[in-house]
Amino acid sequence: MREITFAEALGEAISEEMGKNPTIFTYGEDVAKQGGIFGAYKSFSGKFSGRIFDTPISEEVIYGSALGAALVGMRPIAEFHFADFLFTGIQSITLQIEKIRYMTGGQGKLHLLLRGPDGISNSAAAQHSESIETIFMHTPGIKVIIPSTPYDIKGLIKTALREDDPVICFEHKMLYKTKGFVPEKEYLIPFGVADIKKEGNDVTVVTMSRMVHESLKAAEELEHEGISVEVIDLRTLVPWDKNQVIESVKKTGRLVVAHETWKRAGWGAEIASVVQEEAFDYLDAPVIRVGAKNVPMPFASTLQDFVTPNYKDVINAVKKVLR
Amino acid sequence: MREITFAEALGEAISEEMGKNPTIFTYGEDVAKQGGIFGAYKSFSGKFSGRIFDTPISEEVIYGSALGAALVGMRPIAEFHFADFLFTGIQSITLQIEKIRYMTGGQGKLHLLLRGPDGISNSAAAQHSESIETIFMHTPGIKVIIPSTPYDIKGLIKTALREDDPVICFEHKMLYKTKGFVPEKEYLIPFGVADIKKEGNDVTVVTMSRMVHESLKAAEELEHEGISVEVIDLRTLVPWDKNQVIESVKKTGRLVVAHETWKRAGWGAEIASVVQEEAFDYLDAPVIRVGAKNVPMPFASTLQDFVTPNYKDVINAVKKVLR
Amino acid sequence: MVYSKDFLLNLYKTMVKIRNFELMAEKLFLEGELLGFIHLYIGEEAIATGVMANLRKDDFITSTHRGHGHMIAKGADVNRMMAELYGRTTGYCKGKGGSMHIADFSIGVLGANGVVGGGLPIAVGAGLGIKMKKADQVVVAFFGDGASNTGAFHESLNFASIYRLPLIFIVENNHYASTASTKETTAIENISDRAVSYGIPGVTIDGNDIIVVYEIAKEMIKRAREGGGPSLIEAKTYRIKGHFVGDPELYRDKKEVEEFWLKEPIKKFEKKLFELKMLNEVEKKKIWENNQKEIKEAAKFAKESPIPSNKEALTDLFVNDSGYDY
Amino acid sequence: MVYSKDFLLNLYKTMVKIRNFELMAEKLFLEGELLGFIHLYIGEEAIATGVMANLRKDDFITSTHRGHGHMIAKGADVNRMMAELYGRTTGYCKGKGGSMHIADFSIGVLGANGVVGGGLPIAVGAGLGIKMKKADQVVVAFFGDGASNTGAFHESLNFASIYRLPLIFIVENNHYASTASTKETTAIENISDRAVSYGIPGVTIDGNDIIVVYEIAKEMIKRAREGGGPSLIEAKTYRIKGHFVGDPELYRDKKEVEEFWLKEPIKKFEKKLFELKMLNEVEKKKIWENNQKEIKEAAKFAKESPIPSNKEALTDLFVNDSGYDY
Ligand SMILES: Cc1ncc(C[n+]2csc(CCOP(=O)(O)OP(=O)(O)O)c2C)c(N)n1
Ligand SMILES: Cc1ncc(C[n+]2csc(CCOP(=O)(O)OP(=O)(O)O)c2C)c(N)n1
Ligand SMILES: [Mg+2]
Ligand SMILES: [Mg+2]
Repeated sequence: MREITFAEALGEAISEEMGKNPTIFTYGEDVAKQGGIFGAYKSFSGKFSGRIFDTPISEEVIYGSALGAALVGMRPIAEFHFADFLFTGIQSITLQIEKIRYMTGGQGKLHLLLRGPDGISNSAAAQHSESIETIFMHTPGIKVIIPSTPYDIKGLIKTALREDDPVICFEHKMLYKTKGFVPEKEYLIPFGVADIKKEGNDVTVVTMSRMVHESLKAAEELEHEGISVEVIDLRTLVPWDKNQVIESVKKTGRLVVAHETWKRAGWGAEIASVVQEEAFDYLDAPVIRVGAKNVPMPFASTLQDFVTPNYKDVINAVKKVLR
Repeated sequence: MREITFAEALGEAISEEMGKNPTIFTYGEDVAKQGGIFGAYKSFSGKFSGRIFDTPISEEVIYGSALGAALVGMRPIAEFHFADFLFTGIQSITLQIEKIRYMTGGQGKLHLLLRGPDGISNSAAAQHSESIETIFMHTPGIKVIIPSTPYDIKGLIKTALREDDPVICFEHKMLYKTKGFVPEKEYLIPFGVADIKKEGNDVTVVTMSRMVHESLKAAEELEHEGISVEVIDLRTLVPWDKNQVIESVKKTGRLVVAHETWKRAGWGAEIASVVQEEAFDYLDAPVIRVGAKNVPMPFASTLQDFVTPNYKDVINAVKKVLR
Repeated sequence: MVYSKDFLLNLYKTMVKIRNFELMAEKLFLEGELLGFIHLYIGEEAIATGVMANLRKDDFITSTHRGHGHMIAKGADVNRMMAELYGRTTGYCKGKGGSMHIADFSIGVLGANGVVGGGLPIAVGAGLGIKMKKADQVVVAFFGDGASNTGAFHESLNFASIYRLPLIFIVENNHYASTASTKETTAIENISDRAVSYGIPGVTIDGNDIIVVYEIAKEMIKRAREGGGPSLIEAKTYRIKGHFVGDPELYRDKKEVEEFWLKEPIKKFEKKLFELKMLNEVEKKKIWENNQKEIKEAAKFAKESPIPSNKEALTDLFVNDSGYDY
Repeated sequence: MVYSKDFLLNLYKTMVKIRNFELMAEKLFLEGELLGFIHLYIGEEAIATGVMANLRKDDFITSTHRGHGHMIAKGADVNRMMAELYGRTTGYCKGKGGSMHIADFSIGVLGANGVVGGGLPIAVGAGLGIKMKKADQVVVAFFGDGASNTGAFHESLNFASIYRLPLIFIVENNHYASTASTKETTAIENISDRAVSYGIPGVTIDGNDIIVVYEIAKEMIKRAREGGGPSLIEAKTYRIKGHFVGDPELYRDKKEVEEFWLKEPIKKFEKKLFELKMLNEVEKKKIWENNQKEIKEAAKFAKESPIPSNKEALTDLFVNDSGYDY
């Protein structure tokens, strides 16, 4: 199997689907000429003439127009530049995209994809570092995918582009350049199916995105100490694979949930709450959450490092649940 | 002590503070001529000439201008009309108000208050019924108060109007006309101090806003069955009174968290997660959450009732944790 | 222009239908039959009617919280509309939407909208989709004077202009945005002047004169359909009733309202039809009576329709909801 | 107008200071000394300098992601600025903000802003506050051509107009918004034409001519200070450097950039000063060398300043953080 980057895998998924389905088109700020803000569209720049274009800085319309275009039969992919800027147009998502099908009694299919980068990078500071997927788990009406590997993003994006429901995809900035094996042959990854990135018996770690890699690193270190960690990558947050998580917890009796977004009222709280509710008798220790400290992201890299969770925090959490 | 309505108590708090502090002014859509969207400003209409005014439908500026006005030394109260419409201007809150003090290394004091109605009413449907306080608990940088009685709102709003930090206040639509005792004498209620609305020994119910009343009703019914429920009204969500909650759980060994907002990734998950983490050994049963079903709010009143939690859901949850 | 009697009477009938629908909705609400918010289109009927007379069934519109008139003029079924106000299973949204969310995608109504300005980005998207499909449909976005002060207005018009989308923006300037008078909250007299900001045609017209509305809309729709791009039409009118049914109307003088009753579009058009001898008292009476009957039957249909069952609340969010936790 | 030599040389020195600061920031970034995003103001120095020459210390400005020039012209300390780019405790934000969030409330700089258009509502609020206080300060909101297509622009100008706030909106039209050319994303040629939508004066000027900038700003600031309300000034300029340091600049022709180097504001002004005999080569050299030294020292100061300790991350969110769970 060949190795390609996360950005390339994303580009392949979109390009393959665009090749097959003429209703797909894609747009956003700095999408066409730059090939996407982190270069994901570079591989097919110039290929789908008229179907990839740059827009003004008008987020409410970028997101809202995806809804309108879907309603007239197209399948738009709108890029959100940075997850932070979802806030400048979020009513188009939370009040429109998420609600219109339900409000109209099931009229229409909202085959649209919103996608773009989130998370930290090199000191991008408070307005360019956020991960806000929890908001879309809380407000009902959109499916949320957050891939962690080239393999996963290709399969999930391809699925998203054949879904009839709205999907939002968060791509961690620090993942775009990471490499991984991706088959040449076509494959799809269904939503709601977690991937056990590493099997283990002592503790379950449920995670997504960049924190999958931190968790794997933690698991590796812990292995040296004789602690066997199972790392579950949810891959999709709405819906999320409750069954696999609970199965794993029944086996290990211990759960850590790790995400980069703020710990307080982050999605880790949902996972923890559901698991303690549904597998109470299996838990040998409280569920411990790993997340960012509850402050805006500071600029200085030492401070960014301090606020943002990494593998060490996962190690500490695992040790805590083992106490 | 006299009995006044929630709306009147709110009006009194604002009017008393405006009388004392000339830097306070208040504005928003339908604030001046109508006396606030639910009439809270009626009692002092015409009183503070020039300091209460109506604005265009421009939410990003309504919220963002509160920040600017605070930075030049004023103490604005901006009304958000319906909590749903926070989404149309939310970048001014989540990206600006919440972050600017931190990002600038502690420059400035953001004495500003955002306030307005949230929650269900008589079939206002999906875009006029939301409670989105969880978002402001998740994104750090604003204090969140959600009073449930005339007494509480008066004391909390007065505190808010003397705070040097930004505060957002959610007022449930169905509470405005409810009555309660409010002393004539001035009092303040500090943030971060929960109120035990009813003492009990068997189960702790942590709740806020309209669900406080549903929980009290549930407690009353359960009393007849010999079940003693302690109802804790957090009153402020950021900060929230972890100590009192944990103390109570240590006593009862059982916890239900009840809120009107969506159950999934709602703030109940945060409370549940913290409590199971910090009081694991005291819990005799899993923490059970009561919240809205994870759909937009439907219009028909039967459906609204079905989706929205009420005292019966609290009763069921209490019985569940007692099993 | 010379118009056929049929054509003009159809316009008249549509306006009458809207009026009677609204009067019935008002009555039912005041009787406690309906819940939620009802925003009446009374006094503004000429706009929806005049514009929609130029649209094909496969053209699209986006509407507002004050949307009943747009729906009816675009061809919606009043039974299903009324049933939606009642929150019944036979309603357009199976009772899940209510007045502010009625939609009928099959006739191009992409939804009323409870968010002021909320329909504009959707309209832009529909226009974008049409352009990508190389189809010759058009989209009409209706919105209020209040909406013209939202960010969505600005972003939408700029967006539509740069891609030359087949869009007609129609601002219904009814003098008020809820309790706020337009003068007080809108920096300029004529909202159509804002077209300058987008390099598109902008025109202010008497929105109570259905023929004027019809003609201007015709021109701009033709332009859009032929690839000429978007335009902005400001139709001046007046919201004769309260902002919503039950509005105490503390913000305006009764006199002002009375004055505008004299200029309301149906009477205005009636006068013209009488002058043209296309309508007389007998015919008029018949039209109104027939329509009142139709509306009464709609109300009856609605009231007698089934109330949705609880499980209905947990459907329609997604096409494919496997794994979703309601 | 006749200007004193002192006055003109001060303008010149400020521009030189901005230029050298930016060249140093660029160099340091490319050397890997700095992190985050750095957006250079090179080629646009005349705007900040010309406008700020009209402001009092107690007047306010809101700035953008491209904010270094605004700060320096408003009187910020280059040591503390440079320290902020380095993320050090001596920086304006104690290292918590970085380039995009530098602020100095004590000299009226209400912050750079990483959100395009994000400063506009804040500026409106400052204007509103000043009006409520009945003070005679003014607020200048700087923003880019790209920002003029955001909803925030529209809402802010309308809001400022209806309350006649003491605001001057300055759009720095530098031909690009990131990779998008202004032509492509903005429906009209002159953004100042958008003033029509708000009933306020709008003017397009050569933003590379500092005297023109100074004079127009003077007029509009006087107007605002005297209660005349807001105005919109479009200063046309060109972003000579990439959007951010490290930009591959795939979206434009090198030739275009070279052409604009010839029109850049410092050389343009220099020529004038030479003609007026207010500057000669020797003096010029001295000014540059002095400034380069100052900037070098700022870089040294920054680099030698302490890195913030971890506990610094958990302060400054609130004035009163009792009970807050970090
Ligand atoms: C974003 C948003 N803000 C506020 C409201 C509350 N609201 C509903 S209708 C309305 C006035 C709308 O005025 P206009 O656009 O002129 O339409 P009209 O009601 O006059 O038809 C307001 C403020 C809303 N629905 N959406
Ligand atoms: C709301 C928002 N959307 C997108 C971005 C990403 N972004 C940063 S700068 C920029 C271009 C800004 O262009 P302009 O306003 O003309 O300012 P200039 O960079 O030319 O000075 C973009 C798109 C952002 N920071 N904020
Ligand atoms: Mg109106
Ligand atoms: Mg620019």
